Amino acid sequence: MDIIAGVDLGTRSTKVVLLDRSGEVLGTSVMRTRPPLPELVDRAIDAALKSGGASLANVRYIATTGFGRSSYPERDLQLTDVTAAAYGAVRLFPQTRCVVDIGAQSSRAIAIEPGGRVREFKSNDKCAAGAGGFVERAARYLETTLEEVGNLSLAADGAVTISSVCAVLAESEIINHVSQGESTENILRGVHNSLAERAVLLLKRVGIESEVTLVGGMGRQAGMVLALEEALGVPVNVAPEPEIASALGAALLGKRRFEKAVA
Amino acid sequence: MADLQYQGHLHTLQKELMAEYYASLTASAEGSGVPAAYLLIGGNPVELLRAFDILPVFPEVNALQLAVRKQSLPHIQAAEFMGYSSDNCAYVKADIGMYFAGRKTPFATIPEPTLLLCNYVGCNVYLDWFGHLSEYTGRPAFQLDIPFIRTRSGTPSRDDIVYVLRQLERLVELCEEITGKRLDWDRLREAVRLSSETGALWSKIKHLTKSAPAPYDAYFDSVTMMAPLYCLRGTPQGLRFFETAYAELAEKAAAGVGPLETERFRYVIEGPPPWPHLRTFRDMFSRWNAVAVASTYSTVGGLWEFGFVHDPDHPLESIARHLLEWNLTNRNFLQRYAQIERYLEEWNASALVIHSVKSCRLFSAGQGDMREYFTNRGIPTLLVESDLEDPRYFSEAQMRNRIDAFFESVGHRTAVQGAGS
Amino acid sequence: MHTPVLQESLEELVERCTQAVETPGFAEAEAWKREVPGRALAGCFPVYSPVELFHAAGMLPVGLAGGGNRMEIAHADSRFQSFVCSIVKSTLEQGMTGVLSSFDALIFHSICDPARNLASVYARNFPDQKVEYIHFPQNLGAPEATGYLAREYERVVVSMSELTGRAVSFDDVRASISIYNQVRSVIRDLYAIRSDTPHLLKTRELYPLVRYGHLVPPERHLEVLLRARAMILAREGRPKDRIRALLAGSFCEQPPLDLIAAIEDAGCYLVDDDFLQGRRWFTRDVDAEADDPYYALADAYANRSVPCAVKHDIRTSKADALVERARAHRADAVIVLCAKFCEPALFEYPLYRKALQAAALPHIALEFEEKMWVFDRIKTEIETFVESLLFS
Amino acid sequence: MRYFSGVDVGSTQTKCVIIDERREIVARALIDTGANIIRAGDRGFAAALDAATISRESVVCVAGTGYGRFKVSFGDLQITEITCHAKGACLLFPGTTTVIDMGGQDAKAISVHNGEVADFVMNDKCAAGTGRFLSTAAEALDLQLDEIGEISLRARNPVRLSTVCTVFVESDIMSYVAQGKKIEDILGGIHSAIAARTIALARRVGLKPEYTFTGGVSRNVGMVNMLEEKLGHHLNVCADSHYMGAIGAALFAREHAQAALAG
Ligand SMILES: Nc1ncnc2c1ncn2[C@@H]1O[C@H](COP(=O)(O)OP(=O)(O)O)[C@@H](O)[C@H]1O
Ligand SMILES: Nc1ncnc2c1ncn2[C@@H]1O[C@H](COP(=O)(O)OP(=O)(O)O)[C@@H](O)[C@H]1O
Ligand code: SF4
Ligand code: SF4
Ligand code: SF4
Repeated sequence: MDIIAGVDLGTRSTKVVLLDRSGEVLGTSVMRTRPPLPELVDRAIDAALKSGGASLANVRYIATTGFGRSSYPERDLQLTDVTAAAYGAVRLFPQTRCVVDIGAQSSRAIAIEPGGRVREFKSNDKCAAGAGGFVERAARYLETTLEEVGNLSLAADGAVTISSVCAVLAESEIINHVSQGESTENILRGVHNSLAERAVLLLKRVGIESEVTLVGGMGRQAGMVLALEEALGVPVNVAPEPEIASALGAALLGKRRFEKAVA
Repeated sequence: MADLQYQGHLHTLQKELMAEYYASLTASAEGSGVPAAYLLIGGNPVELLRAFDILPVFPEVNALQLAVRKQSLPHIQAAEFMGYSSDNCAYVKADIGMYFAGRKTPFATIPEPTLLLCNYVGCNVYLDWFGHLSEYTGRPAFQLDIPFIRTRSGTPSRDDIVYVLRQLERLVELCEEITGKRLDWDRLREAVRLSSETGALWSKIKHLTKSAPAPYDAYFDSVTMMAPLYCLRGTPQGLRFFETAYAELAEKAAAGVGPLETERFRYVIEGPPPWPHLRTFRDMFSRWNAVAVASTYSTVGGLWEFGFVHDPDHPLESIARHLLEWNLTNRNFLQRYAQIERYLEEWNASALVIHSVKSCRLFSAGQGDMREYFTNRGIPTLLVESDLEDPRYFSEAQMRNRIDAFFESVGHRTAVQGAGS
Repeated sequence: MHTPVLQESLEELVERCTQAVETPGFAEAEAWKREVPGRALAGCFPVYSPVELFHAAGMLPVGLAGGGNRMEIAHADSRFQSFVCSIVKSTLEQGMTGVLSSFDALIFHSICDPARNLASVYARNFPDQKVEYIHFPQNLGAPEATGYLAREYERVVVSMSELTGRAVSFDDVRASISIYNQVRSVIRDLYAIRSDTPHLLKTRELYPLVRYGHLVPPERHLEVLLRARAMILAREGRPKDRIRALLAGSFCEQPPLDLIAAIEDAGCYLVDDDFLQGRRWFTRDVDAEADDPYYALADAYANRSVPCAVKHDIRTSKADALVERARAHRADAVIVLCAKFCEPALFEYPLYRKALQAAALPHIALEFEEKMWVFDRIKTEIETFVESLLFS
Repeated sequence: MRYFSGVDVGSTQTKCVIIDERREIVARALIDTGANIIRAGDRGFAAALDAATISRESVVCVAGTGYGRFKVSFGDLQITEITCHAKGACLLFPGTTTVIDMGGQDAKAISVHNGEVADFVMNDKCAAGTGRFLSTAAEALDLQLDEIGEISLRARNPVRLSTVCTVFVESDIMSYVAQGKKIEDILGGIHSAIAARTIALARRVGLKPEYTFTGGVSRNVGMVNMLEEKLGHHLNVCADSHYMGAIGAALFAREHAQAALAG
């Protein structure tokens, strides 16, 4: 059996997706990103193999993506996370025209053509709070866990406004809201709203078209999804494991190249 | 704290007259047939437009009105979607956003421009702004190029004056073309005469804050008088407004009444105000009983308090001089230092506050040097940052902290007792 | 002190120019000044500095192009805030750390608001240096503009003569126009070579060769350029499968060379750019025989200079000019690479974007800073852009 | 015995100090400000009372300082931390002429003359290069805040950062991780960048020794070292440096009470 591995070295977590020749997903894994990266990738591939019951000897092709894409010497192909996220999203939701990718430190809006080719994309600017790390810190201030954030925000009966452009200043706004007695739920919803607003801002710059697919770990947070849908006014696709989309995209493009090579 | 804000007759009259002015804009937008020219505050030849009955529209005034009413952000964002950067002047973004939103504002419908009169008085952004408006509206832009003051003496050269006069003459021709009327020199002289009287009153009003307590706040209350200074200058209504304002403020000065119950600190302030948070910002000073006795911002449309008056006998030449020489934004940075120094001395102020705005690099770029300059001269100087139009750049807690710390240190020990809120 | 260049290989020549460009300081210009007593240096802030005038006055016009990414800003950021572009700060920093102390005059002009204020701040902090400010008319095409600029140029020359104690004749100005015409002409050739055969000349090489001219006398630059041109024409190679891209927006503050290299490494041939280095701002030669050479220079600026964000000419649309240039160079894509916080450049973008979209030319907008040192984020953007064009 | 207290409710941590009439410190307390800024002042004060084993009533005057100074509802007066740090520094190090305070969200340089604030500057609105920056760096590298200083001392080839933007520093750090740079070199670079920025700040009030370093970051040996190295001068730092704002506030409380008594 030939296995193609897609590895997404994200700033917060490293994701692996294994595909067989027919394009079926054989296994996945997610690990916290920690140096040294090459060993980390080995371990992550190993974990994915275990989850799929296959062995390392079968891994024929490795495509990497994410900030650490060039730090794994064994890679066959490297792709940026934008390209990878686009192809991953289309595999998950074939009608996708726009992808919102919110990772730990970056957020992007990608407009794609049918099939996954990137037409235009826009990353968050300097001085723009707008990624998962912000939520993580907000969660810490509010003395709650990342896993609870999504549902808490969903349960909000209102939302505070967070208007600062800089994530750091936005955090002081959060503190301000807390001291004014705002509920944790409403503050978290405010955080999600502000992220959603920024994502829409990016999307507007590339041109919004349906369907919109949200990928990246933030898709795990139900409140985030709702906020994005409200801000956009259209439903948003989210996969059960939204964080692996880029790894999946990398694996798919890797598979294409691999087949060309064997053919 | 609302009671700390003083609302005199001049405020009511201002509202009335500005409402009339805005009604005339709406009428023009709705087809009254009165042509409208967009022009810029920084040194504006509004008198010339009066002579042709062309309605002056100041996009900057519109933008700041939007900000004061907390309506600027959606327009700014709309412009950002078009590709404008977060680092572009937010006045421009708010204006362009508003333009594409149908030119409707809570105070008026802004007419399409018949003429885009770009008076380049220092700010390079003006050129881009009106260039883009020209692209979007399809209307011609007239670039009135005002050479920057480069002489040590601070006066323009003969070449400069002749150059501006030539351009003003071409502008007259253009206005004649637009309106189909010949320039009526008597009307121009009349407009310039009204301006000269208005300017003289404005200058007297500015000198009133030399008395202690200052009868009004030369920053927060001055801005009330600035809109009529641009939008109504050269008209009888404009003159009436300044007569009323002067009478009222002179009376207060004579009676020893100020905008606050007590006047503890007299300071000079540099930089445009944070329009979206004007009230909050004002309160930060009021609670320290600090009064601005002079502000550079109130001289962006013209600098009258140091002796300039329009000359009805030489209307075009005096307009040229106003544009070239008697304008904060066409003067170099060091002339601005000198202006502040005069304020500190002659208006008897003991501190300088610099409000640095991200949007306006013309005003702000280099204010760190200004801080350095005045600090080295022993003037307590505070530099704070936010923006004049974009509400996102105002961090209330940070701002309050800096202002409190500043007045604590200016007031030394006595501050300890005064600091409670 | 002129090291002969005739024996050097092209690579050595490029390396030498690269070193000169990347090393902070102005060693060659200072050496030139020391050679003969009475020589003077003029530091010219970007973009359209009329270098011919300073040359005619017996000075060496040195282009100020910021501090690059090897210099730490430790003083100047106390004077200019965080939202001001880097070159303004790095120029002042160079002043404050003594790097500009051998300059006799510094010249600024009306390109943007921070540059204008910098002129004042610089003058205040360094009262011993002469600071001139040139007003460029902003109403190009107006009948009175060119004449006004010609008189402005004359005023500047008089001011420089006061400094050098040397009267400047029309012939002096004509001679200077002529030498810079020659330099520009070779640069135009090199740009044409790169556009026609980008595999023979990388921007990574062309850039330092051209910018070297900001640091040395034009006579010396001409010698280097001629030698380089001969060697480039002798090069051989095969064109590769690359994206032909045009670069716009970097007319003032300069991107680090590594960034230019990174763009090329991502799979682009840069076939044209608007680095206004090498004083390549006129589209053709300035009349070196004119009766009034000042008028000729002013006319060249007013009527025959390349469009750029800091020049406002309502007769033409800069966005249309960009599309035309892209077409003329058969570019597949446009990279709008502008300096962070550079308001003039940022103002161009919405109109560029509109025009490029209408012309169906793919583009990407990126911001850089001269002090950039880590390029990962921007590389990702460029690579994605290239991938999106390749996978189409 | 009459006691006086200073409560410094900072953006990150709340510090409380109780002094007696002879200006001796009798108790200190340090807690995380956390979500509930109102409670933070109370909790801090209670902890200090506990440590001092005295009753609330024996504290005759309480001064609030820090970002949350207005939230110290039981306080008798409020003073900004700038004034307080200067005051505290002059008590512990009477020769102080320049105070460098690095806290969670602000870096400040204060020039002191006769025990009074003569001039002060803070980092511009941008929160780049403050204590928050260090904690973000620690998080990105998965380290504890109190170990990074120590580790940075081992740097041999410190990296150069291209930004001190707190939002983007994580991705810079991760790029270096991807390049396989050593953790100590990355940390060395971070400390160096912040120290340089802080000194640039201090230069605005004039670099006049003697320097006293206050605020939470003064606990970071790496930063102390780096600042001393770059300044070429010794910094006054002691175990109480982190409490300096609270100490200053307590001194003001004492003066206030005495003035009230006299008046
Ligand atoms: N299981 C989860 N529950 C809630 N939020 C999560 C979860 N996993 C990740 N996130 C959120 O998603 C963000 C981005 O995660 P990820 O896409 O893995 O980042 P990156 O690819 O940049 O490393 C995290 O910062 C976090 O806020
Ligand atoms: N044990 C420690 N070791 C190193 N740094 C520390 C330690 N404790 C706190 N800090 C630093 O101090 C900062 C908080 O400082 P502090 O002066 O209390 O700030 P604030 O007054 O804004 O809350 C933290 O962001 C952290 O960087
Ligand atoms: S710290 Fe905040 S304000 Fe400063 S550069 Fe970064 S994002 Fe912008
Ligand atoms: S940059 Fe300043 S002067 Fe120019 S338009 Fe903007 S706010 Fe006005
Ligand atoms: S980079 Fe832009 S903003 Fe900076 S000096 Fe040059 S033109 Fe002006």
